[in-house]
Amino acid sequence: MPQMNLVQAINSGLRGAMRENDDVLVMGEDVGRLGGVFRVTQGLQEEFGAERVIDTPLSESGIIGTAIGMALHGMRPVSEIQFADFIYPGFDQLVSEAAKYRYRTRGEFHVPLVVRTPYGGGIRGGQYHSQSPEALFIHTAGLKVVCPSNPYDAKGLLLEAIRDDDPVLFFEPKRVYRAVKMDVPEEPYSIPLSEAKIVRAGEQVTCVAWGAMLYEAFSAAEEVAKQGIDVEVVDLRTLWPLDLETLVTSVEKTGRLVVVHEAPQTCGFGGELVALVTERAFLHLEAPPRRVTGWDTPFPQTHEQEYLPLAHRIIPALVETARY
Amino acid sequence: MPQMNLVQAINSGLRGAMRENDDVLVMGEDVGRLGGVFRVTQGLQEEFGAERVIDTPLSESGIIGTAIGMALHGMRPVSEIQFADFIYPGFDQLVSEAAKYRYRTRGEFHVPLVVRTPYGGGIRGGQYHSQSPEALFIHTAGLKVVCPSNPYDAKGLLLEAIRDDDPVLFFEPKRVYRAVKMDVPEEPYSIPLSEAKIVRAGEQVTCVAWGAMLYEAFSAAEEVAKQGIDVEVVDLRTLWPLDLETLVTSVEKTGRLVVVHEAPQTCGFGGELVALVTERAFLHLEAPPRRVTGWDTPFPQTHEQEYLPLAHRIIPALVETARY
Amino acid sequence: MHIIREDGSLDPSLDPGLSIDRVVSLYKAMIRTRVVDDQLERLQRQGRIAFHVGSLGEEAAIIGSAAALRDQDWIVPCYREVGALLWRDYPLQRYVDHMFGNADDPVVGRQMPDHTFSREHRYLSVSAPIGTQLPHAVGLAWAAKKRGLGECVGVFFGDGATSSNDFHSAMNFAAVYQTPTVFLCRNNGYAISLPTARQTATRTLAEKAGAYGMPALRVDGNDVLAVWQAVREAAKRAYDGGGPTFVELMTYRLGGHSTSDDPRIYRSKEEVESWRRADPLVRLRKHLEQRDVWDHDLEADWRAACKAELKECVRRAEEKPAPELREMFTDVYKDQPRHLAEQESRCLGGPRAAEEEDHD
Amino acid sequence: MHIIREDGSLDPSLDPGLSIDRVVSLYKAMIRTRVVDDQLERLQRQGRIAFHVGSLGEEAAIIGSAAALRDQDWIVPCYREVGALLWRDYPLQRYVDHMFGNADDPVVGRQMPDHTFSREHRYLSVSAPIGTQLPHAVGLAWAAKKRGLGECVGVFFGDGATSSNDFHSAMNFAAVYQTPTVFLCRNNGYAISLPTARQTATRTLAEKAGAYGMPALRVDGNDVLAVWQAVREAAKRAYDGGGPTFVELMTYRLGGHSTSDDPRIYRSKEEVESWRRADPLVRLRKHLEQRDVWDHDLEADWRAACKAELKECVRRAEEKPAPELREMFTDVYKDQPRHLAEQESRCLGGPRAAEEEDHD
Ligand SMILES: Cc1ncc(C[n+]2csc(CCOP(=O)(O)OP(=O)(O)O)c2C)c(N)n1
Ligand SMILES: Cc1ncc(C[n+]2csc(CCOP(=O)(O)OP(=O)(O)O)c2C)c(N)n1
Ligand SMILES: [Mg+2]
Ligand SMILES: [Mg+2]
Repeated sequence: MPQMNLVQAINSGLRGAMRENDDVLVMGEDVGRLGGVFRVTQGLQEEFGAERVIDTPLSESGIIGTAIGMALHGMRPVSEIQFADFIYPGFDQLVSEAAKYRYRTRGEFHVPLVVRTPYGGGIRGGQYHSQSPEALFIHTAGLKVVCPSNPYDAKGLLLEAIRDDDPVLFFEPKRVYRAVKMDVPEEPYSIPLSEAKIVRAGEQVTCVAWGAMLYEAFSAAEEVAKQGIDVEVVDLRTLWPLDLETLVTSVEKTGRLVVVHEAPQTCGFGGELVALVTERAFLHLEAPPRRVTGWDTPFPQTHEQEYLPLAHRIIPALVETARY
Repeated sequence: MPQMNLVQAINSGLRGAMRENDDVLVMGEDVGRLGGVFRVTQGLQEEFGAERVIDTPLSESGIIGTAIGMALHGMRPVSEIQFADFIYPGFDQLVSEAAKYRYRTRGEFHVPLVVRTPYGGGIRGGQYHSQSPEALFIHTAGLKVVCPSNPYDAKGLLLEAIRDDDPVLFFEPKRVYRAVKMDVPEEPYSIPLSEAKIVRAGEQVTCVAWGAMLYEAFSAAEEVAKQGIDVEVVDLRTLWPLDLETLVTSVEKTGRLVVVHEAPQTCGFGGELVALVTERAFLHLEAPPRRVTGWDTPFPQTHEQEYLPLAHRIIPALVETARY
Repeated sequence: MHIIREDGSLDPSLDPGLSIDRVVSLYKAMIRTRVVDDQLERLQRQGRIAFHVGSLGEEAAIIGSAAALRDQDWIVPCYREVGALLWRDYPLQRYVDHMFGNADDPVVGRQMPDHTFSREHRYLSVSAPIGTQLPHAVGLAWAAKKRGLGECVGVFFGDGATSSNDFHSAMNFAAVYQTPTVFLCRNNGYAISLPTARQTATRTLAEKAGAYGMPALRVDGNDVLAVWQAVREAAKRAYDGGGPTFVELMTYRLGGHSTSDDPRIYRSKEEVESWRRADPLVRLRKHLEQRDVWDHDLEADWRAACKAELKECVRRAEEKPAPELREMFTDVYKDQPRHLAEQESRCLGGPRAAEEEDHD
Repeated sequence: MHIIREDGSLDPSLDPGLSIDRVVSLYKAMIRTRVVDDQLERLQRQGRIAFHVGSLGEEAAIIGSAAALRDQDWIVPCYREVGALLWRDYPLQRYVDHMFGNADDPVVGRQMPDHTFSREHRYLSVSAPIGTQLPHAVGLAWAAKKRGLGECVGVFFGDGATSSNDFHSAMNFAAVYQTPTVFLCRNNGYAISLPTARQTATRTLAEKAGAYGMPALRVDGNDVLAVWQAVREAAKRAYDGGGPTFVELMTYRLGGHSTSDDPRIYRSKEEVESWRRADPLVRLRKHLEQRDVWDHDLEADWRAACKAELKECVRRAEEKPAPELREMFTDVYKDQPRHLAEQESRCLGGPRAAEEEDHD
C-alpha cells in the first residue's frame, strides 16, 4: 500500500471523488494551474481540465456563493478557501444560506457542498495564517464540521463529506500536511462522519483533541505514562455532529477530562465539550474538566510555540487533573 | 425623572453622546430620514444633520469598514446594523480588522467603534430577524460585547461603550424595545462595562441571563419561589469581558447554576459560562450546571414561543436543579 | 425604452408581436397579483397574518420578466416576486397557507410570510438577506452550462442589492465564466427609505454592468411589453452561449417597503401621485381597451373572480391547524442527528408557552 | 500614458517639471528598495527570516505614488509598499527589526514579516486579508473631510483585490460621499497565479470605476513620472473637494508572489523576460544618464551604500533578543482584562516549549 502524507492523501481523495462522480468539481484561488498554495490540488487540472478544477477570482463569497448555486442544481462542488483565516468574506453565504437552505425549504432543496480549508498554527503564519475558527461553524445549525488528524482518516472522511448531502466544513491541519506519512489505499474508501476514535486507551484521564493537536495530546499522554498516569486519548475526527457517546463513556470510566484545541479558549469548542460532559457525567467527575487551548489573543508569530497548546502545556494539565 | 422605554433610552443616549462630543456620529441603513426601522435614531438627523446621522448604502461591510477608518482617524462612529442577522457581510471587518487593529499595531492605532444592533426573537421574525449571534463575537479576542436588559442600563452602557477606546458590539433586545418603561435621567450618565448585576438575591440556585431573557429568568424565579425555591438572578449586562467574580461568588453560595440564552445551545455563550464556573467552583457544585437555550435549529416563525427559552422552560430547569 | 406609449398605443416599430391572448393573460396575471396584494395587506392590518411584502406598481417588471423565460429556465427570487411564481401556476392555496404559516405551509411555519420556493416550478427559495441569492443564480446557471442543459437563470433583486457584497462577486463570476444568467434589477426607486440616487453615484444602475464586462439593457419596467422584450433578448443571449446580461427595470414601489413600513416619512405625496399615473396596470388596460379585447365588465368580473378565489383560500387556510411542533426539529440535516432527536423529545415532552406569551 | 519613453528620453509635452534632484531622489529610493528586497530574499532563503513579500518591478508605481502625496496625506498599504514607508523616512533599522520579529520590532513579533505601520508616518497597518484596507481608506478620508482637514488618503491594492467584497463597498461609499481618497491599483498582472485577464472580464481595471461614478486614470506604472503625474492629479482633485479617483498603475510583478511562491509553475520565462526589459529602474536610469546626472560609478556607490546600510541593520537586528513573552498578552484591549492577566501569569509561570518544537 502506498505511503502518503496528508497533502497526498487529500489529493488522492479528491481525485477518487472526481473519477467516480462527474458532478464533483474543485474550485478556489490558485487551485488549478498552481495546484494550490499547499499543492493539495496538484495535478488535478491536468487530469480533469479547467472546467472541473477552477481557478477563481479573489472572492470567497463568490467561491462559496456560486458553489451553493451549483450544489442546488445537484452538483457536488468542493470549494477551497486558501487559509481558514480568509473564510470570513464567505461567512454570510455559509451561515445564512448553506446552513439554512434545507430547513427553509423543508428539504426540497439542499446543499451538498464541501468547503476545504487549511487551519491552525505551526508555519509561523502569524494572526492571519494560523486561525482555527471551527467554533463559529459548530455554533451554526445546519453545518457539519470535520477535522482529520492523519492521512488515512483525511481521505476517508473527505470522500464521505463529498458524498454527504449537507454542507461540510473540512478543516485541514496545515501543521500536519507534510509531517506525517502512513499507508493510504489508492482507491476510494470512506469513514463515516460523527465517529470519534480512541487512539490510546487509558483509565485515569480522558484527553480529547483533533487535527494537529492530537499528536500533542498523544505525546503528552505517553510522557505522563512514565509518571504512572494512564490517559485515554480521543480523536474526535468529526467535530459536529458530535460522537458524544464515545466521549461520555470514556469520562464515565476515567472521571476526568482534558480538552485541547488551538482556537482561543473563550467560546471555543472546548467550552461546549466541557459543558456537555459536565451535564451528562456530573456524578462521575472526580476533577474539574480542564481546557488547554490557544490564549484569548490574536494568534502571534514569534511566540507561536507558546501560544499553541503543545505537549509542554498539556502535560501539567493531565498531571494536575489526574492528581486532583 | 422621565419615563423611557428601551428605544427612547437608547435614543437619549445617542443624543447625549453626540451633544457632548462632535466626533460621535451615527451611520447605517435608514437611520436618518426614517429614524431607523425601529425608530431608535428618530429625530437625530433633525438635530445633528445628515453629516452626523448618515443614511448609508446597503452594505454592512461598508458601514463597519468605513466606520473603522473613521475611528482610526479619531472619530467615534456608532454603526447601526438593522438586524443582528444581517451583520455577517460585515463580519470580516469586525473579526479581521476591528478586533485586531490595536494588537497588530501594539496600540499605535485603535478602533473606538460601537456597532449597535437589535437581536433576538419575539417579533415573529423567523430565521432572519431573530438571531442572537453574540457567541461569535465573544469568541473573537479584541471585541467587547454588551447586552442591556432595560432602558436605564441601556443608556448608561451605551454612553460607556461610546467612550470606550475599543470596539464594542452593542446588542439590543428588540423584544424589549417597547415592552418596558422606567425612570431614565435626561442627562448623560454611564455604567461601567464588565459589571454584572444581581437583580434578585437568592440562596439555592444561580440563574444567569441577559437581554430579553432576563425577564423570563426573573419571572421563572418568582414562580418557583412559590414552591420554596430561592433563586439568585444575575443580569450579566456586559457579556465580554465577563464579570466572572460575581458569577462564581454566587455559585459558591448556591452550588447550582442555570444559564439562559436565546442563541442555539451548541457553542453558545452558555457553554462557556458552564465551563468557567465548573472549572472554578467545581467543589461547590451540588448539581450539574444546566443550560436553557434556543434549540440547535435555525430560528422558526410559527413556533417561536416554543423555540425561545421562556419561563415555561426555565421553571422546570430551576426546579430540577434545586432538587437534584 | 417604451413599447406601449403613455396613451396606451403601441409603438409599431418595437412591437414584439405577442399574440393578443398572451397580452391579455399578462394583464390578468398582473391584476391577480394586485388583488392578492391588496387582500393580504388588509389581512395583515387585521392581524390575521404577521407580515406581507407586496409588489404594488412592479407587476409589469415581475410578470413581464417571468413570461419572457421558458419553463425550463430557473427563477431566483428576491422577495417581491410571488407574481412570477403564480404566473408559473403555483397553487394560490399553497401560497396563502404559507402566508398563514399553517400545517399546509410548504415550509411549515419555519420562515416569515412571503418566503416561498418551489422546485417543481424551478423557483429557488426567498431569503431575507439582501443579495445572497445572486451568487446562487450564477452557480445554478454555471451548473446548467457545465451539464450541457439549455437552461438559463433569471434572478430578481432590487436597486439596494447592487451595493451588496454578493452583487459584486456574482456579477464578476457570471462575466468571467460567461454563465447563462439574466440579472433582473427592479429599480423601484428605493431601498426602504434610501432613494436610488443616494444608493450609488452613477446615473443609472445599468452602468454598473460595464465594470464586469457585461452587456446591459435598461427599460421602462412599467411597460410589460418592453420588459418582455428586453428579458427575452437577454435570455436568448444566454441560450446562445452569449453569457450574462444585466437588465435594469425602471419602476416604482407604489406601496410601503412592507407592511411594517410607513413611506410617508421619507417621500412626498406628489412623488407617489406622479408615479400612480404611470401605473403599469392602467397603461396596459388602456392598450387592451384600444384593441377591443378588454372593457369595464371584463375588468370587474376578473377582479371579482380573483378576490373570491383569494377569500376562499384564506377561509381554508384559517381553518387549518398550526404545523406540528416536531416540524421545528427536522430538515436541519438530511438525517436528524442524535442531539436534535434529544432536543425534540425534550421539547415535545415539556410544558408549552402560556398563550399570553404569544405576541400576535 | 508614458512620459519617459522606452529609450529613456522625455516626452516634453508631458513633462511634469520635477526638479532633476527630485527625480534623482526618486531613482535612489527605487534602487534602495530593490537592494533591500534582494537582501531580504537572500535572508529568507538562508532561513534567517521567516518570510518576505517584495516589490521587484513595482518600485516606480509605489514610490512614484508616495512622492506625489504630501506629508499630511495618509498612505494605506496593501503589503508590498514598504518602499513608500521608507520614502517617508521610516528608519530602515526599525523595518529590519520587524522582519526579524525581535524585541525592537514595533509589533514585537505579533505579525508576520512585512506587516508594517507607523502613525508618525501616517501609514496604516498592513493586514493579510485582501481588500480590507479599502473601506478604512475611505473612512479615514471621510473623517478628514468631516473634520475640515486638507488631508487626502492614498490606498494601495492589487488587481486581485478588485474582486474583493470590500473593494465594492469602499468604491461605492467613496463615490457616494465624495471622500478624498485616491485608489492606487497596482495592476501587476497576477493575483498569485491568476492573471488579471482571468480575474475580470473587463479589458482594463480602470473601467471598474465607472460602475461607481468615479473618474479613473490609467498609466504606465513602470514610468515613475507618469505615476507621479497621475497620482498628483488625483490628489489635487481630492484636495479641491472633487472626491475620489481610481488610478490603475500598469506594472508587472517580476519576482514571485512572495518567498513562498514559485512563479515558474504558472508563467513563462519569455513573458518575464519581456517585462524585465521594461524594468522601471532601467528606464529611469537611462533617462538620468541622458541628463548627465547619473553614471556607472554613482550607481555602483549608491548600491554599495544601500547594501552596507542594510547589512549593518541586519547585524544589529540579529543581535537583539526575541520580544518578551508577556508581549503576547497586551494590547488586545486598552486595559488588560482579568482573564488575560490570568492567562499571562499562567503562561509566564508555566513550562516552555521544547526547542525542537520550534519550526524555524
Ligand atoms: C444584508 C441585509 N441588510 C439589510 C437588510 C434589511 N433590508 C431588507 S429590505 C432592504 C432594502 C432592499 O432594497 P432593494 O434592494 O432596493 O429592494 P426592494 O425592497 O426595493 O425591492 C433592507 C435594507 C437585509 N434584509 N439584508
Ligand atoms: C481574503 C483573502 N483571500 C485570499 C488571500 C490569499 N492571498 C494573499 S495575496 C493573494 C493575491 C493578491 O493579488 P493582488 O490583489 O493582485 O495583489 P498582489 O499580490 O499581486 O500585489 C491571495 C489570493 C488573502 N490574503 N485574503
Ligand atoms: Mg428598491
Ligand atoms: Mg496583482
